[in-house]
Amino acid sequence: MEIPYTISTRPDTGLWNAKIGIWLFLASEVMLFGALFSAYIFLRIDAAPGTWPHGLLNVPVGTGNTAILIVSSVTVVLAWAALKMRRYRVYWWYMLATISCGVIFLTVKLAYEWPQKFEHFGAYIKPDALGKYEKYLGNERRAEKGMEPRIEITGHLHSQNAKEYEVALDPVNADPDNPVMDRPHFLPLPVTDKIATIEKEDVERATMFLPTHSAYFASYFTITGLHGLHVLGGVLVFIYMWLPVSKRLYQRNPEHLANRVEVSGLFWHFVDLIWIFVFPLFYLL
Amino acid sequence: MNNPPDVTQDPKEYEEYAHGVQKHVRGYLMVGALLLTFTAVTVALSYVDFGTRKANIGIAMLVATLKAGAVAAVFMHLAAEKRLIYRILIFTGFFVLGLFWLILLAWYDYPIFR
Amino acid sequence: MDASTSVETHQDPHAHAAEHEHHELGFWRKYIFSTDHKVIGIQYGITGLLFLLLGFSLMMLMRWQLAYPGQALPVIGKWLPHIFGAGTMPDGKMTPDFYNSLGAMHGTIMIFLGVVPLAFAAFGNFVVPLQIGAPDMTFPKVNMASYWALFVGGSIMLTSFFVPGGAAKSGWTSYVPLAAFSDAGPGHNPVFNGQTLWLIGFIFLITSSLLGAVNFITTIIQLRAKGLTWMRLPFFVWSQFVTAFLLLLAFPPLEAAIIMQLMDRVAHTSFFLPAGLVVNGAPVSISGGGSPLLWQHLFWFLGHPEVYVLILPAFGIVAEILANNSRKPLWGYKSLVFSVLVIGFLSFIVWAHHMWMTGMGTAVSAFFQTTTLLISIPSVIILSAFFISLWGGSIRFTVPMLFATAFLPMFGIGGLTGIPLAFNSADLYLHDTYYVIAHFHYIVAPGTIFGLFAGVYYWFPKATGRKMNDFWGKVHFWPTLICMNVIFLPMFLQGMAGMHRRWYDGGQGWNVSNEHTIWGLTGFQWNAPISWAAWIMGLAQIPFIINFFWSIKHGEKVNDNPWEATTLEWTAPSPPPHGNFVHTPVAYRGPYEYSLPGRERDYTMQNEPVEPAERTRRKPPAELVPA
Amino acid sequence: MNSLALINEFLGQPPNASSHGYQIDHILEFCHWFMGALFVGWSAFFIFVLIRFRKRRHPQADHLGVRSGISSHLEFSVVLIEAVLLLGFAIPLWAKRVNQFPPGKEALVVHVVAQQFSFNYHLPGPDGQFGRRDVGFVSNSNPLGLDPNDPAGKDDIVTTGELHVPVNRPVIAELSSKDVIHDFFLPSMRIAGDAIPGSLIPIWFTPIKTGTDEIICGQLCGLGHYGMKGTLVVDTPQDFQAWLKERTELAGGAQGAAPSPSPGAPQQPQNKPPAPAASPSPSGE
Ligand code: HEA
Ligand code: HEA
Ligand code: CUA
Ligand SMILES: [Cu+2]
Repeated sequence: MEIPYTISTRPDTGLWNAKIGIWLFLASEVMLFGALFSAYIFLRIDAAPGTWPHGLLNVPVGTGNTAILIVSSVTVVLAWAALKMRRYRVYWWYMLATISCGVIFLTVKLAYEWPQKFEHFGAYIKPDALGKYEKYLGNERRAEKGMEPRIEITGHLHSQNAKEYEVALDPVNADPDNPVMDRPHFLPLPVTDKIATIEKEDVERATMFLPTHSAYFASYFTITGLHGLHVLGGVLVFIYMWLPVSKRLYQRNPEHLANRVEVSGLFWHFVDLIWIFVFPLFYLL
Repeated sequence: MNNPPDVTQDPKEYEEYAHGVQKHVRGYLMVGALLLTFTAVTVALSYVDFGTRKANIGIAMLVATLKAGAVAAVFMHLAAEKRLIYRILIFTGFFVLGLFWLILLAWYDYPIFR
Repeated sequence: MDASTSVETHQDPHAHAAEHEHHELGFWRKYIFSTDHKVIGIQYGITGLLFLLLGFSLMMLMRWQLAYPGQALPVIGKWLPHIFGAGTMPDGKMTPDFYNSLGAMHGTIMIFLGVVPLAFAAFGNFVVPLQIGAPDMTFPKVNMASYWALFVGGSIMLTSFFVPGGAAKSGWTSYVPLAAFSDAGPGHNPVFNGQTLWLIGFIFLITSSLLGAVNFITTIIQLRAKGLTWMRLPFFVWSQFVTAFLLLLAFPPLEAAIIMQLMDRVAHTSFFLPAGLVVNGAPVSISGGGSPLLWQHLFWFLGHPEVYVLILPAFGIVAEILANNSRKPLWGYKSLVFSVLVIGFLSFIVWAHHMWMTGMGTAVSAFFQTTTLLISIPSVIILSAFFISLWGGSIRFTVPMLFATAFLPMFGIGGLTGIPLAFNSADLYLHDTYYVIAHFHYIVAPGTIFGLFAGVYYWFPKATGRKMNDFWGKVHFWPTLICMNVIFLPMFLQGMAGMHRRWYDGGQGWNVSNEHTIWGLTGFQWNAPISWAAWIMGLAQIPFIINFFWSIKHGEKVNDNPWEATTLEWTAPSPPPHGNFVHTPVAYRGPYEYSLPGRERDYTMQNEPVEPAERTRRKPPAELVPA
Repeated sequence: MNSLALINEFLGQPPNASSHGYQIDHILEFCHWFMGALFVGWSAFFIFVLIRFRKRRHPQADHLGVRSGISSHLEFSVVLIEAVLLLGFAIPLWAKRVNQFPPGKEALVVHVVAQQFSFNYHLPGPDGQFGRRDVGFVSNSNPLGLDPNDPAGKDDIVTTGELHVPVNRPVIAELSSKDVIHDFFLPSMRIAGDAIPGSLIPIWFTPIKTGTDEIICGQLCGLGHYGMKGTLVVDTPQDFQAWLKERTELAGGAQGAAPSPSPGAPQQPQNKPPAPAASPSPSGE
């Protein structure tokens, strides 16, 4: 028994099965990420002043990763087009390129970006101790300009004892009154060698840049993590379609392979599309 | 062209079809380049202060939407798809927006304050 | 009719490959890891029935505590601690935590592991491809994956009973922050605790439903037999189609919420936790900034469509059986289809009627009240159409028909009592009382469950080639019907008296209800008769279970179309072979051509070609057309 | 009591004791009459059909069945009745509940702070001003975290268990919670509202009869949920003043900001459930 319309199209819908299937699946993905983004927006508009961090991510790296995903989207359509033109070798190379892009993206994310966050340290200062750390926070100037106060001091944790943290400050806290720091994209700038001593008594909560740090990092790790899982899934599927088994399918029925590539390509583009929103939302704003 | 003719094993017809595919390839490359440019634009714009953070967010989201639109329309062939797919997507779009918009409404429509 | 059978094969050069792929499969491939929709349907069915039984058993335990709070459970009370752990029923007396676990798991199991697998996945898998004349689902392997995802999810849920601290105990709604604090903190395993396992299990259940939904929709769109146009689909297929869409689009937001709650528990984020919480007198150290209401919105965004997932398949089953046993077409087929589509659409925008008490303003509550009332209209239309369908019929009271007819007033009571809940000012008084419990149980228990029983009795001959015993079917039906009403009617009274749900002591410690009597009993005293009815109903299921298993081997053998029905599944052999049909069917007419005037038989199957003479005769005579 | 109201009584609803409660009861009555009419009508039809058209009585079914359009009239009247109930009663009633709060001077304002498993009440005392509350100050003797340095809080009344309100005067209760979601339900006042941590939800009602009633927690809040009850005492104005005075004296006499109004430890949740062997702490931690 064979299921109809796996390869050819059904006349009244003009579509083959998997095409409908993948679009339905993507529809559910739209709902999934739609809900996550909605949650992100609600948490953000609800955030108490000073608790929503800005500019903590590494923009150049993020930009690079965005470019890599876009390139991979191009290579995957080209791979599909090559199949349509029945050029298996070309297909094979484009597929390899796509897979490599996916792997690079994941590597950058998991081996570089995330660990970099884990090493970073932030201490929220208690409201009544803010004045004491004015020289790191620059709140007087910010108040004048009508900006949200800063309530957190960040950097690398140099050392700590029972009473104090010693923090090698980030540029924002090292030079808080510098107007450039009002819209900081500072992680590419290295941590300064200026060391601040913060008394534990004055600290409301101190944490590394982990999901526990704030609603912002919670969303960041959740959404990029889930997105990363999608990338991983896509890469695995592509690897399967690139291995020698695909050659056999190609020889049996090239259109079948082309359909499979189209379907997984649609998924891949969707993953790219999600990233197109993740990138500005988390990195730039 | 996204939905190829039913596979006929007639090589001549296929040749024609492959030629059609070839023409699209340039389009894909151009869209790819466009997307890369737009990425650079988004980053650049984020350094510009448009007055309020809301304005910055709005502009960045606008660019992102354009990019997403290009991916969907060209790479995902949505520019020329069958009606059925559009229908599915329209309902989905409606429901995500409903989800977002109704929660937003409920969020702010509280007696006195929350 | 053979000439026109090859719907698609002529355009598929590889169709000839079909024959030589048809080799014998081993036991594992044939019955366990099968990709045949019928086997998968049966797997789903058995799983669903077992979980229903489990969910019911949990409830029978709870009913003891409600009727006789604090008293030791006789006989089995001594054993239960050995099964569920020492802390659950010391000396046979239920602890509040265990009561809450049972309640949460009763809700979860009944809905997500009982009714959804049975009503949607089992009947959908077994019946839909047959009814649309398809050889199988479009994606058989995905179909198998979706069953196994359910299996894993269900196993995780079951496992959670046996971890220290017991299963999830924050209600099937798992409202945060309660759910975030339960089973958490020192002394609890970060993963192997009730609530976390509930969340992880849920992710598998959602995956299962999503895969199933994609498969069903694609199958219904793509694999309809030639001639089976949308308006010739049996109503059951329509209801499954809409149900699949509900699952497809409503589940992902809950999945998002579940991922976030999982992060809250495992990675200690605070998506749903605001700052400044004090638990047990100690401030909680979290970043804060989250919102408990966000969870409720995302939960009910699924939660409401989900309740229609529970009822629509039952509507479909009941429709088939009503038409068949009254020997006449469904009345108002088009308006039925239209109503079910409208329900599907509206069910996405009514969810906040579960949240009236969360401090909602006028505009939003007016919106949601309006949509909630609007959605009751198509339900009224559907139910009216069912009632009217019976008029002029020749009603046979077979066992499936008994359950299907009982479904109607039972759903009616449940649906009607939804109306006061829909008005937020009335719900102000009724919210979270037993009135709500009675409202939805009337829909899901004597409603959906009856629909499911009806479906089991109705399609059993198709799956096995044998019929279930009629006499024992009736012995199952009557006590069940009576007990259901004895269980759930008094709950309306308790609810009106203000008695609340999820009360471990059944309202014993609530002074007001103990001074105020309704029909001679106080709110609390009503618990005992209710519980007795529940236990008697438990006994009444024994004939069903025995009948079910006994009939598989020993039931009366019947032909391929024992009910003399019209839809395509009855043209296939019973049980249908791999690939379903001997001849690929073609549909020439609507699904319910019963008692066509001038025909020998009182049913005309969908694959019987229209005779030329019929064409003219089909138009009703002018004097019969309504003005 | 008009005769319509009989249906609610018949169904076991206890009497109302607030000024708006009869409106809520009216909606319930209308609903129940409406439901009753539909139920009786359809049931009669249903039973008739089942008897009249059973196979023995009517062996040959009629292909067409009902041909009149009566059902559309029926459906239309259902729509109409629902519309009337909604537009005429439910929406205006709700609007009054949430938009037209009585002016603060006229009303008695009480902050209700729920916790596992009791309700705490915070009244402003003679100065009419609520003292500041902050989690930082929460301690055994200060369950609500009243700021000891805030002069407005010196005379505040913090109590639990019994809430006294005067008859015929509007009461505004602002609901919040320290830990999980609870629901403050006053059955005889026909009013309820969720107490949600992180938000403040106001409800209001005017008692019209003196007497006592039970306060119920209407939202699952843990293992002691079933025992989370309180008492509402509606006093004559004189009695209420006396109660206030007594409480204020207690507040003034007590050490620190938080008075211990009731003998014994006020932070002990009342109606504490018997702690089961398996899980020693109320929140299930
Ligand atoms: C399958 C399940 C199902 C269905 C179909 C419905 C249908 C409806 N539900 Fe129900 N509901 C639940 C399951 C369901 N519900 C559950 C599980 C909960 C509780 C969740 C929880 O908190 O745990 C709930 C809770 C719930 C609430 C929240 C109550 C609260 O928590 O305070 C509300 C409020 O608006 C509501 C309203 C409605 C309405 C208006 C309908 C309408 O769609 C009903 C329309 C139907 C009719 C109007 C019937 C028409 C019939 C006739 C006209 C014929 C009559 C004839 C005879 C009787 C012979 N429901
Ligand atoms: C589909 C959903 C569903 C179904 C069918 C039921 C069925 C029943 N429910 Fe349940 N219930 C819920 C969903 C459901 N419930 C939910 C969501 C809650 C809220 C939970 C919460 O508070 O969080 C709830 C809560 C709830 C309560 C309130 C508890 C409390 O608040 O403290 C009570 C009290 O009596 C109750 C009773 C019953 C009873 C007596 C049945 C009976 O009708 C059961 C009937 C069952 C059967 C008749 C089983 C038949 C199956 C077989 C016989 C299998 C045969 C097997 C083989 C052949 C292999 N339920
Ligand atoms: Cu507090 Cu229930
Ligand atoms: Cu609902």
